[in-house]
Amino acid sequence: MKSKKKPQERVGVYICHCGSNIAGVVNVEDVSTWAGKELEKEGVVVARDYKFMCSSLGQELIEKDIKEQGLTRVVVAACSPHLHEPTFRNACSRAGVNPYLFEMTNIREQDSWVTTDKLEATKKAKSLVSAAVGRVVYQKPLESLFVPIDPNVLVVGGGVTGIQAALEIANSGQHVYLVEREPSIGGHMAQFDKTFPTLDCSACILTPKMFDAGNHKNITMLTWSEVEKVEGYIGNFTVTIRKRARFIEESLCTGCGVCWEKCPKKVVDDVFEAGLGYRKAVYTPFPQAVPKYPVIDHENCTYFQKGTCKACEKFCPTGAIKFDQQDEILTVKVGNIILATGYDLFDARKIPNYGYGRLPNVFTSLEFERMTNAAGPTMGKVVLRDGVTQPKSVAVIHCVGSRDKNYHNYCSSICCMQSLKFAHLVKEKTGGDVYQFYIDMRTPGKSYDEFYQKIIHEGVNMIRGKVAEIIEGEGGLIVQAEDTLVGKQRRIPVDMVILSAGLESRADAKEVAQKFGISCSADDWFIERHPKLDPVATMTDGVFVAGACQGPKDIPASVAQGAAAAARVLSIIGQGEIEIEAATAMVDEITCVGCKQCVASCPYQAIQFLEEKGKAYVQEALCKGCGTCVGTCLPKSITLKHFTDEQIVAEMIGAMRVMKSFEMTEVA
Amino acid sequence: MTNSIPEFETDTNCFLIIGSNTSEGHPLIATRVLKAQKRGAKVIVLDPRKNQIGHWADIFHTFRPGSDVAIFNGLMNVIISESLQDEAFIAERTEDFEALKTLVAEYTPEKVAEISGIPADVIREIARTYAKGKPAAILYAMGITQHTTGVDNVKSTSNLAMLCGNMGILGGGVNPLRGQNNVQGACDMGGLPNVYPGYQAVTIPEVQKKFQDAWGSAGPLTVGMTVTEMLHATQEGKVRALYVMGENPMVSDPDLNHVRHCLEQTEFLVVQDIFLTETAEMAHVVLPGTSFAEKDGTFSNTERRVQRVRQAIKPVGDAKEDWIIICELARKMGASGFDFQSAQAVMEEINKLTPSYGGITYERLEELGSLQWPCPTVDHPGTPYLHKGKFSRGLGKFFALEFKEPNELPNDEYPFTLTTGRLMFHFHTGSMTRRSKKLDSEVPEAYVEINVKDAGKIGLNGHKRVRVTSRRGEIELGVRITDDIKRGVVFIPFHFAEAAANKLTNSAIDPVAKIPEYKVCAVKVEVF
Amino acid sequence: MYEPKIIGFLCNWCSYRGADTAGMARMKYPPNVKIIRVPCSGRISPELVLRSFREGADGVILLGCHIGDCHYATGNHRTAKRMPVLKKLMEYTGIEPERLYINWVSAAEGEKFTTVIKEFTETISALPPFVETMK
Amino acid sequence: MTDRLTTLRKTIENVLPNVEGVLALRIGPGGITAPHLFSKEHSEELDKLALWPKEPVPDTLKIILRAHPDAKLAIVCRGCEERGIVEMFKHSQLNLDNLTLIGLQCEQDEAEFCRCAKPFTVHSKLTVGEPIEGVPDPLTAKIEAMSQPEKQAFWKQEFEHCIKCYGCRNICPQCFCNICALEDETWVETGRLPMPNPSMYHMVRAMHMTAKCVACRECEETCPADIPMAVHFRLIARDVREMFNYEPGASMDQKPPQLLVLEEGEYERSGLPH
Amino acid sequence: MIDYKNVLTTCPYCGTGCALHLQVLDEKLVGVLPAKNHVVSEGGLCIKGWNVHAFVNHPDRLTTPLIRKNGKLEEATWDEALTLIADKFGEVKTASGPDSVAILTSAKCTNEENYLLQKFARAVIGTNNVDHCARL
Repeated sequence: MKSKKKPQERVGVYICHCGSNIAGVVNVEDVSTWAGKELEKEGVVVARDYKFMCSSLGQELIEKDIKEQGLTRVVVAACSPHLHEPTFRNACSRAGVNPYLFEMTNIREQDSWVTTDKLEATKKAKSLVSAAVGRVVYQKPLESLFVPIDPNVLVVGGGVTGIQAALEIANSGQHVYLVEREPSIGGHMAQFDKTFPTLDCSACILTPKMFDAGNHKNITMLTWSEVEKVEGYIGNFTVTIRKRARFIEESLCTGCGVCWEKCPKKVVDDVFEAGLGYRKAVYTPFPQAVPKYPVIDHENCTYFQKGTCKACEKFCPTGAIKFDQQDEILTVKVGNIILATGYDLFDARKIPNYGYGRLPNVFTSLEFERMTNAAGPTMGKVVLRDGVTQPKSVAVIHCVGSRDKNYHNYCSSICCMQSLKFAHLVKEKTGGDVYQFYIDMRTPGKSYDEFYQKIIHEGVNMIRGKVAEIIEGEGGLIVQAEDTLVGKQRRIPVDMVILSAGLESRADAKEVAQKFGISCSADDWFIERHPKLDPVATMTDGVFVAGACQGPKDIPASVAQGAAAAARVLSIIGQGEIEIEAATAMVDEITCVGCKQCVASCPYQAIQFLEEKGKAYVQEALCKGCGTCVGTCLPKSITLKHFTDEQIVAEMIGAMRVMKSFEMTEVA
Repeated sequence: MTNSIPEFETDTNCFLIIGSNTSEGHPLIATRVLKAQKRGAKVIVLDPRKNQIGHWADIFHTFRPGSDVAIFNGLMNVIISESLQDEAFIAERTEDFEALKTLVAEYTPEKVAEISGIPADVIREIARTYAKGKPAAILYAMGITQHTTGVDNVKSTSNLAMLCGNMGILGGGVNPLRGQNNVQGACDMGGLPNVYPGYQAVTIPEVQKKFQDAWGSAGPLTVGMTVTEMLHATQEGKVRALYVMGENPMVSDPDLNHVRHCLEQTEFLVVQDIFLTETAEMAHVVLPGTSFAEKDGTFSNTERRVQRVRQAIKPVGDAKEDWIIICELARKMGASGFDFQSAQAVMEEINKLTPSYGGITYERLEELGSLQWPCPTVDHPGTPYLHKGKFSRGLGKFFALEFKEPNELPNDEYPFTLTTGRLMFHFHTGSMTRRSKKLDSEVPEAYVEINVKDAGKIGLNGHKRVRVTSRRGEIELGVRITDDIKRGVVFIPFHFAEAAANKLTNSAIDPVAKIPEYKVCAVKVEVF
Repeated sequence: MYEPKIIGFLCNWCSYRGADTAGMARMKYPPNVKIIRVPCSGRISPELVLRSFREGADGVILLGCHIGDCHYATGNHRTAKRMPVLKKLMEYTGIEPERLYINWVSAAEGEKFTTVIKEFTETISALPPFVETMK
Repeated sequence: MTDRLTTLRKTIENVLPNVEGVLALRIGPGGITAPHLFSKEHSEELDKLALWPKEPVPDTLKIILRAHPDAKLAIVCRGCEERGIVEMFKHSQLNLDNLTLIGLQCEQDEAEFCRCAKPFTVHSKLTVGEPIEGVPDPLTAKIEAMSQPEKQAFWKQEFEHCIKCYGCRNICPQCFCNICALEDETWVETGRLPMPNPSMYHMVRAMHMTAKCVACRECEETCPADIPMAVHFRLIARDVREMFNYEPGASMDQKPPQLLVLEEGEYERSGLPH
Repeated sequence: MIDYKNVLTTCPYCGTGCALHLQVLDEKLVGVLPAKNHVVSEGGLCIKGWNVHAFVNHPDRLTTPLIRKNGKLEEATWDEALTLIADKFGEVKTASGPDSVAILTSAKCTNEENYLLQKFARAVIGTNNVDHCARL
């Protein structure tokens, strides 16, 4: 029988005002006075309220009480523990109280911010404080376990973000596996011609980085590859990667290009060229591709489809074509993972009013990017779908799929600047009229608004209004919109329309998140640990996110995040070992009856069965502390540290006791 | 018990249970009551506490401890005034009915309601239910007997049973539920100061001669001392040596401070037991006996059913079967007639000297499982229910009994009435059950049960421990707040030596049966 | 009308953060639910739910990550297998099964959290107090 | 029954030389039956071999195996007891290689007494008697048909009768834990009678019997309060079968469903929100 | 050799007289099994009955006679203890008469033991000072 005697502890209770965030709704003085008096029987010896508990003065208050009043347990009622639990745990630790003897209760996000009635909010706060006090006396000191960090890193996604992250890490001397789904790294940025607001040549600034990454001794480049499975935990991930068959022997290939010159099969390139151009069945997406090796497109290759051809094999000077190549499954061990999987472009076909796909001279932003690229399908010429006619007037439509409750509520953040860039390029290349249809202009980056002013001076027509419809007429297109500045409907005839499509999360973002054990927001962007203070970490230790996979971002922000994620990873590697979850499960060998039910129930295979003893055993380093086994074990021989039945029940009783007492006083 | 346990399930149509916490004290008897209820029988429970059986009874009410005689008189008042009595039975089988009738006429339901706290209408309802529920059985336990009016209470139960013709029939009767496993057997075997085995009075010279012939020597013609008297006598030096086998008066007897004083005065105390009980700790010589699992013998249950106890394991350590110890001691003192080779051999002597046990042999028990005495011969089938056709004394006598207050009543200083009793999870002085892990974990320590309103009155706001004081002593213990106990009454289980309820209880005794008033004394309850 | 007492067991990774999200968006919901944070909905054994009712809870709400999104991969699968059985048991014992509610709320679903809490509080308010029904 | 008794005696006589003992029922003093370990040294005891009333023989097996884990034994088991043994095996509580099962098929009156859906053995290689069809369970049907308030009142009353003897737990062949959650005051209040409604004891026990109860009904039989608790277990067993396609004791290698991840279609059948 | 037996006996807690089997494995008490076709208990037991074996081998059990020497109880042999008692009883009986000895029999012991002890009181000591806690 477990000892059920209630422990005698000295508990300190601290109620945070959080300025007026909490104190504006919850009567914090009342809560602290009440706790000091009514919870005395539960062990409370000090109860205070303070403006900002998380401030250094607030923390010192706790530390001082611990030392002077001999507190053995600390409860802080403030914001979400996801925010400041570590802060107060550290404060306790400094004053000599084990961090696991601290309990935090959330009276801001889950009380003052969500409750209208001040009295009710105060009651709820009391109830939550009572619950925390009830629990904290049963908490036990825990010591963390440390495991060594594997210094290798996995970066998923070879766009500019991933490249940046990979280079930062590789340059510091650690090894990186860079996994890219496409045949070449480079991502979206490789498709662009110019970048806003500086109008640098995109390729000129990106390709050197791609080259560096491709040739770095510390980077293993795995293009045309995808991550299949991730196991393990921070410091010790085992990642399974499928390296798809290129049908090219990389060690023999020189990237001379004879194969794609000789390949008879022409294919519309709707990935890199956005459908405007062609490639062969054996190809590299673009001339500066890294790595230089082409891939054979199995679905379009005549040999694979019809069994004859082999032109490439015939002409290859080094005999590098290998039609019998198979997918390769690699297993790599890494300590940290950075996800930089980027974004998908919003599919403009979803808005039928804009006619994309139906009206030939409606283009998407990506199509226009390729069109203006000197190496692109039109050699940089701005022309209509017929490939020859230069447009005399062009409309650029903002917020296509963004800021629209039918599609995405969010602002894609890059479209305004991108559209201005398009206006400039149209003017520069055709001298025609440009009409910008926008909802609001958003130019908050460095030199962004200056760029906007400059474009206005170039004589671009700015029309504030959401485009209702694009129709055919008068030998071209007619854009219908309400000009909200003048308050009148306008019909503007143009030759060409560019839809500045928004960014959206990758179609398989959910699947990827699941694979890596992180979560997605409602729009399927990966969720960061904290939107302000921890933007590149995730709730899963050792897995970081960077760039547009976390939300729409422009190049500078993506690059910054790539570097930031790299810095976080390097700091972990630098620690050499990492503290892992102390709140793991534990088997009481005396009471375990050896029925093996827990072994089957563990999602991590962390429970071993010791045949000799006939008992179950938890491997701490594998245990993630979910507690599923606890719910399975009938005699309750397994306990989850820090979430024991005793603790949860005490917390529940604490909350309930106060609710009941209010009920009684109200009746009386 | 006049009747048998299985009859309850099959025959009884109404149960009047008073002063018995049946489902805790005698759980498997409560089972039969429950099964009868499922068959349609009515269950009436009266007790100062709404105990478990009270929760599922058809009629339940609390009453003031000690008002039993008044309640019975009130019930009989209703029955007679509504002519629900069994005239034929009264005429043929009983005597002195008129005296009873005259007396109970005074006890109107309204008057009884005032004394007992049971509303007049409820008294009427109970009376009607009982009278119309023939065969109806009265079940009681120490709640009836442990009073200074214990004998009156018992007589009242038989008054009521006879009034409705519920004696001598299957499923009826007056059924005291004996508390200890073999209290029936201990009485049957002459473990009393006034009788030899089989209730043969010590004062009758023929009886004395019979035993003298059989044993070579016998006791005097005078009645000996009861427990309470023995203890008093030690103080005066009248009793110099005391031999206690398997009893623990240091927890079980009333007014323990006084008991301690007496035992300290005893010149030579021998205790034979399986544990070093509170009494054994005071002994001059302690003899290690054996538990039921280590010896052969028989127990007689509350329905006079004699059943075998069989040895399952050898005695632990150097302990010896108690019957062997007695034989060895007797032989040591030079006595003859103690050369038994087995418990069976002892039973053979009992068969010869105890008429009611004449036919209860080990061979028959092996074959039949059990036999209920009276069973005078080896071809007698045993007696499931008594008084069939005729009472042992001939006619059944009605006793006209006035209600008398208990010896000690609450006052301003001691405002609560303390009543004591048992719990499901412990047995008697707890020497065995408190050493059983499972049972001990259920109720590891003593507590006082108090009504929720009284708890508020004494300021028990969240406090977990109280001090209970009577004129004789004080104990400190836990507290349980409940609305299942009558206001003004507190209850303490007596199993716990460290907070022994019997430090508080009154040693005032019934003048006839010499039974102490465990069920009523005045106490105060204070928080600290 | 009475104020129902509701215990909410929320997983640390999705639902508790979903509640935080609701807070950050200043969405309002009734104060009856007292949230207890657990690592995973799989940690909640039927015993804990039953004990909450025993202590006088009128309703118990159990929120976890969406199936497939569990921070512990498949911890919530066990919840999805255990709790329906408990609901059935409640039904067979004559306890309104709607007193126990299981749903999935992600960290982003502040609005869903608010709706779920509002609806559950309404459901429970429409039932008599649990303790009363057991008397 | 004489016929089965003779055949069973013969079967045991044949098995006895190859094992350390055969667990079966024996008539004792006063005609009271109890499980007994028959041995070749005392084969004359087979004169007292009995069939009925059914006793929790697997429970006795459990006790013997704790002290003699490698004992080579045979056991006479009815359908329910065989299922119990299978579950014990699946919970690593015994080694089937060391155990000879002698299946005893129930007769009509016995099956009806137990309201048994499967009064026959399926795994035993040696069998005695002819298997018969299962019989309906009118009690469970009756209780299930009650309205919610009726159920509430019914079970409140039944739980009020409970004297907390732990007999149902003690006698259950599936309760083999060293310590028991029902004895932990975190879950079941100690020392209180009647237990507060709804009984934590019975609710927790019903949950623990999920995917475990083999419908032997020993619990109901030993209950001094006559509580029809197996009704709960049977209703839940039906749900588990429907939701997760699992039946305790039916197969040797199927794992209890609540341990595993959701299979195709299970979530949809669980009744949880989509 | 596995020595397992069920010993049918009567429960020593309370006067109901339920039957139970003591489960004995290799001469150790390992459990309790109710008796299904018993006339009183019909296969049921209360919690005390189910745990009746638990105290038997408790370490507190008295395993040897004890004699008080210098105020303390000390272990002694059976012969020492019985001789001391016999001598003392004899001396008290001779000096103060048989009624200066009193004997408490037991409602927890068997009929046979109660019979023998009252026989001892009446036949060996010569007193009717025999009682037990029937009233308690």
